[in-house]
Amino acid sequence: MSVLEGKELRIIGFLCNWCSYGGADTAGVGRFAQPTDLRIIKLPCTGRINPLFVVRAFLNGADGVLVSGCHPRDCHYTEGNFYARRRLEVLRALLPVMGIDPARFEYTWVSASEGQRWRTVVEKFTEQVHGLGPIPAFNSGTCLDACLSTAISSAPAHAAIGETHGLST
Amino acid sequence: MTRSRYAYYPGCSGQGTSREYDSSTRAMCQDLGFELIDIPDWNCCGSTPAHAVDHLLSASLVARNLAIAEDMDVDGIITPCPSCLKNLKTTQHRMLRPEFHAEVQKVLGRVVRADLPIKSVLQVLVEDAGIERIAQESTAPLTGLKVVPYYGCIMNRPPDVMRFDDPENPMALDNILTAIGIEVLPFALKTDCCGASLGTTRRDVVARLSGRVLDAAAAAGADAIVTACPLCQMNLDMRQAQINKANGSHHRLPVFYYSQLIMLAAGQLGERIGLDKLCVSPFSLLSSLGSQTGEARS
Amino acid sequence: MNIGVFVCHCGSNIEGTVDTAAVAKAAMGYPEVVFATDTMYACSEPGQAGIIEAVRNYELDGVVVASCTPRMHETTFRRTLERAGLNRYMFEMANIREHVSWIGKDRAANTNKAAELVMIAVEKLRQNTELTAGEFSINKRVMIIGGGVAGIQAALDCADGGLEVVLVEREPSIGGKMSKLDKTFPTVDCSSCILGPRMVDISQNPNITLHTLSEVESVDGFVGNFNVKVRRKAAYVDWTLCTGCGECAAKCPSKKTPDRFNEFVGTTTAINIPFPQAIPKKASINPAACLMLTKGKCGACVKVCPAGAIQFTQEDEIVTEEVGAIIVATGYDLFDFTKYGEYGGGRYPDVITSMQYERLLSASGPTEGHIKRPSDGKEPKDIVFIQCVGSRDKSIGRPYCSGFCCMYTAKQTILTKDHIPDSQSYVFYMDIRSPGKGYDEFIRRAMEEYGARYIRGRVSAIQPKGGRYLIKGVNTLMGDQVEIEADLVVLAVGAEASKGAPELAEKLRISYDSYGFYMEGHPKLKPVETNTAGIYLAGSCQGPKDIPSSVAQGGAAASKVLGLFSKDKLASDPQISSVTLQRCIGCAKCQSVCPFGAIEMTEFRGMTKASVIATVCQGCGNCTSACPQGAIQLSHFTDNQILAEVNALCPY
Amino acid sequence: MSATIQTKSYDAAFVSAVRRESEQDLALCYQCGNCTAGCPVSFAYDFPVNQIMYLVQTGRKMEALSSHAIWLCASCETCTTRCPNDIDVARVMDVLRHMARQEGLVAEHSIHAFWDSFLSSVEKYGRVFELGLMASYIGKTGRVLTDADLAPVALRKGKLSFKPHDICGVAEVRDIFKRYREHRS
Repeated sequence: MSVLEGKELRIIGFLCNWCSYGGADTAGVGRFAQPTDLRIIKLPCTGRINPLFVVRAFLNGADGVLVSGCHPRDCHYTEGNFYARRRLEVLRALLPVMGIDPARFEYTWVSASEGQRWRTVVEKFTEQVHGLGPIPAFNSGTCLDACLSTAISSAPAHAAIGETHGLST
Repeated sequence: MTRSRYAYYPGCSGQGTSREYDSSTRAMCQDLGFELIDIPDWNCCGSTPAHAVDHLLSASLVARNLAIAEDMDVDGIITPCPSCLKNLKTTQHRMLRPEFHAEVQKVLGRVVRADLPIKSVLQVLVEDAGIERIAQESTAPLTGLKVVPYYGCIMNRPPDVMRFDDPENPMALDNILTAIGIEVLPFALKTDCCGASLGTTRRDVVARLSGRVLDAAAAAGADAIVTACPLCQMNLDMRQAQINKANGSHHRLPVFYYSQLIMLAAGQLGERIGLDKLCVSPFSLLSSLGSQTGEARS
Repeated sequence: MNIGVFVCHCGSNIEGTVDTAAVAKAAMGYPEVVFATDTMYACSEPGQAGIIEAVRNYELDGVVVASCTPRMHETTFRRTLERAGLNRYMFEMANIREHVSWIGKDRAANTNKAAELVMIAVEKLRQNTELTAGEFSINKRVMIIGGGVAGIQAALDCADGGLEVVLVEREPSIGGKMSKLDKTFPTVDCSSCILGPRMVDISQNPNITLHTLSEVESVDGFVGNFNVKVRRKAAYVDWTLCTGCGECAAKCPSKKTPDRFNEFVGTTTAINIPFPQAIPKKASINPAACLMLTKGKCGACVKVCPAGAIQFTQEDEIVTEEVGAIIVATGYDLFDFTKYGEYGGGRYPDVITSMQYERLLSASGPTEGHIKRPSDGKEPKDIVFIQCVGSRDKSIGRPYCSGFCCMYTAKQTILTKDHIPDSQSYVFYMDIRSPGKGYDEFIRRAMEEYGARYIRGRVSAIQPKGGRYLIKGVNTLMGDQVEIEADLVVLAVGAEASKGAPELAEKLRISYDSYGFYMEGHPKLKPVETNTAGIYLAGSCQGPKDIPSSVAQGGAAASKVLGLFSKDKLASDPQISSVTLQRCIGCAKCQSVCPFGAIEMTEFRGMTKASVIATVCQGCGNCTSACPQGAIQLSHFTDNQILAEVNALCPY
Repeated sequence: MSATIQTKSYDAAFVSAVRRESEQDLALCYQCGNCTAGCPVSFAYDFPVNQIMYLVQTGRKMEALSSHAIWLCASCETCTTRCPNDIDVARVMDVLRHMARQEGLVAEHSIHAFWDSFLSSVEKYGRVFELGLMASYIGKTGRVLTDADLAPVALRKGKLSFKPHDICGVAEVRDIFKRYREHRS
């Protein structure tokens, strides 16, 4: 199985369990129609997101990655989303170096009550990614993405995570 | 205060029925250090008829003036007339939509950015000059004069387009008039409609609506009404006789433009202030004040 | 591993726009899937039986259910697995209802998406390991935040259930909004007569500790073991000595002090007891108004206080309370109508709020229950009531219906007629919302027996007119404009979230909606729960409610706490972090990012290693993201588990 | 009053046209009547403004477009300012006038005539020429005595000039009208 050829692009969503996943549910309960591209991976907290998850998604062919958590100060774990913001800001800065258009990456805050807002976020981001089209393949790129990709493909996952030292905190 | 340059849009009535508003406004701005440069060869914004007939036509007529002003190296466009102001700002607001912007340029036949700040003279007076400044200028405060401030309906409506003062209880005029020694009475009809352009076509409507304003002003114990709108002023002043006739009332309330009173309080008199252009003569009222202005008149 | 996949129709909810059979068929192609089927209602009795049967027949060691959101049925199915003899964590859910069938019309796209979500679930499950919950003991005390009628009910029910209760109230007295009401609908019985005794019960119940004039400062810990710091604000009176005799208030010279309890109708003294039935009946000083505290001279109260209780030097004090559960009952506030310029924006003295009117009606109010105009103290004859002030109004960010205004307005017209027989009430309404027991009959009585004139339409402007007010409205049923001259205008102001509600939510780590009302666990099935274990809601803090509903929720929340405390130990969530010692380099990054201080650095064969305090870890996984070695991993959300999902979606 | 059969009276094309032209969604209107309550000209209307909105909501094109109300609206923006659902009611009234004009359903001829005279004055001179405007208006309506009482006053006060204030760029203004007509045709 893969994306519907021509119709969809590959968009991955990393959502925290308490706010944004709930917001996506609220949107569903409200029957707020959305584009079908997005595939959601549920995490306890955006603080659990290691930037390498996002990088891995891109290097493996994701056309867009959306991260969504609780509003600042509304985090179920008090401050997980602050750590996430810091890490993802660093990541955003690094994406161009890896030859990835930062517009393919978005992180936002949606609470469990904001079904409408979630719909808008999904519509906007999907449109944005479709505007950019499919991500170019990563066969020969900058030396950085070369070594990153080898690091990730060769080493077992947790070791690869080791490479993210700089991004971690 | 940094001396600001503004493109000035007088509006058609400024050349006709509200000459005194135009001239006293120019005088006032000069005194307060605004540099007004008329938008060269400006055209009528189409007023109510244009937007009542077609929004594209209305916007295109406005846009010609915007386009000319954009070549002028000014801080913004200002106009004394709320009706013109509404057309200017509404056009700018609607042109935020790219499709509409394109349509307008097509009809206008030239490029227009529609990005210059657009304000009423009243707004720049409050924001650039400031109440204190106006108070300082008033060497001959009009103490003893009791007025109601009449803003008219569209000076700050709709709020999200006009973005100035409170749409239900505006205070700009109140504050200015108080600053020049005038007693401003509380007035509930501040923003009620006078009947506007229906004056010619449906006199009955204006008689009723402007009648209410005159009645309320009299009931409040005002010696005069102060306006910031040519159309309001015309309906209340020039048509006051018509209204009295229609309603069996006997009002003789002078209807000033605020700019006239500011100049009066600044000890300025004569042609530019154009008190003699008011249909309901204010002179007996002014002389009764016994203030130096009064004596100067009598 | 043998994996079974069950794709739910949920009647037509999913099947309507997803080909569940095709999804099941696709699932058969996924690694280690030995059984896949579609099923009508996976959560139903036969549905669950089908899962158990399949587990036995196909020797499954893991199950994926593709149906609704895990927030709905994850626990249901985990129990099913346990009944089938599997570990409850050898289970994954694919949310193909809220995230697929309900948000997309295109059946082909939905089916494809659903199949992919199932694929992620399978790949995740392949990485799952059996987890077993530990146990921890709980502190069977409960804190109730908010002493309105909901909080009072919850406190009394918990105390009667044998629990130790700590009741925290922001104001000097408990009683909340209800204590300000004169009468209650639809029975028109006296508010303080029915609430008063309950308030007394609170003060007399040995199981209840009462902190009034107090606010929650901080909340630490988790279900079973919360640690709450409460700020007891200075009353400048030693309440252990104060007898509530009221001598101080009688002698206090600053008589022009704004009267909060009376909604600022009339004034009070700087030192006062807010109202006769106040609990606790203790005096407190308003520091902003007290001459001694502002100017350093006076002290009249000190001279007259027989108990010598006045203490100008008193300071705020922080009290720490250990509790196992918290009930939030912080209520609501009233909409600030000054946002409506067309209603005078607060400039007209005789345009008042419905709550101010209650105080005018109340025998214990500033006018001893005589209706008098604030401006001149005259008795009004023509009174206009305007409904939906701050309700159902998008333009000022209050699109919701406050629910109770229709009812209290009807009540107020009835009381008005009782107080002033020759008066006439007019009510401008948009719709009448009276869906309670005996409610609509009550509205009818207001019109039929008490002659209140209801006008269907909104009011556009209120303008002063010769000492009275001109109300310019519309009668939409006739399509004409209405002008009424009235002596008094009462605005039926709507409800909004209590001031500071978001800040408190952040301390409690519960979520709130865009208006500041707290989010319940599930709109239908978990009305008094929150998504934070051990924290419950009661009353209007969750959304506008009338008295009966608030009382019902108070009781409901109490029963939830009693249920929680019925066990001596709680099962701990095994989805927590653990350290692989060989990999840990003792850099303490994990410790520095842990929001809960759940990580301590320990010595292991002479080397520093991180170790997780199981009972403290809340399972956010922040440490796992921070660890440069991948040494500390959050169970059930390990790097490998998440990357398995990513790889499944992004194959090359 | 004869019964209106909703299924037949609902003109979907009209409803969507109003929505498109005004950029306002009348589904948001819950008929509180606030627009009517504050409308200064309501006393002169055949349909109060909330009923005009209702006619649009229910797709009753003919009644809406042939009403007098849409012409009498003074564009004072009170309704727009106070609508609890943030509907720009005045703009909808404008759009209805535009449509009525296109459909040749003009209920208030004098107003229609005044606007035409006004605009043709603008088209002719670039700015409004009051005397010319009045003359043309009187010509169109035959209302010989319109404001006859005002003219002398205005003249004495030097507020009416006998010669039009025409501008150099009048050709540009005429082109605007020309291109606008082409664009609309």
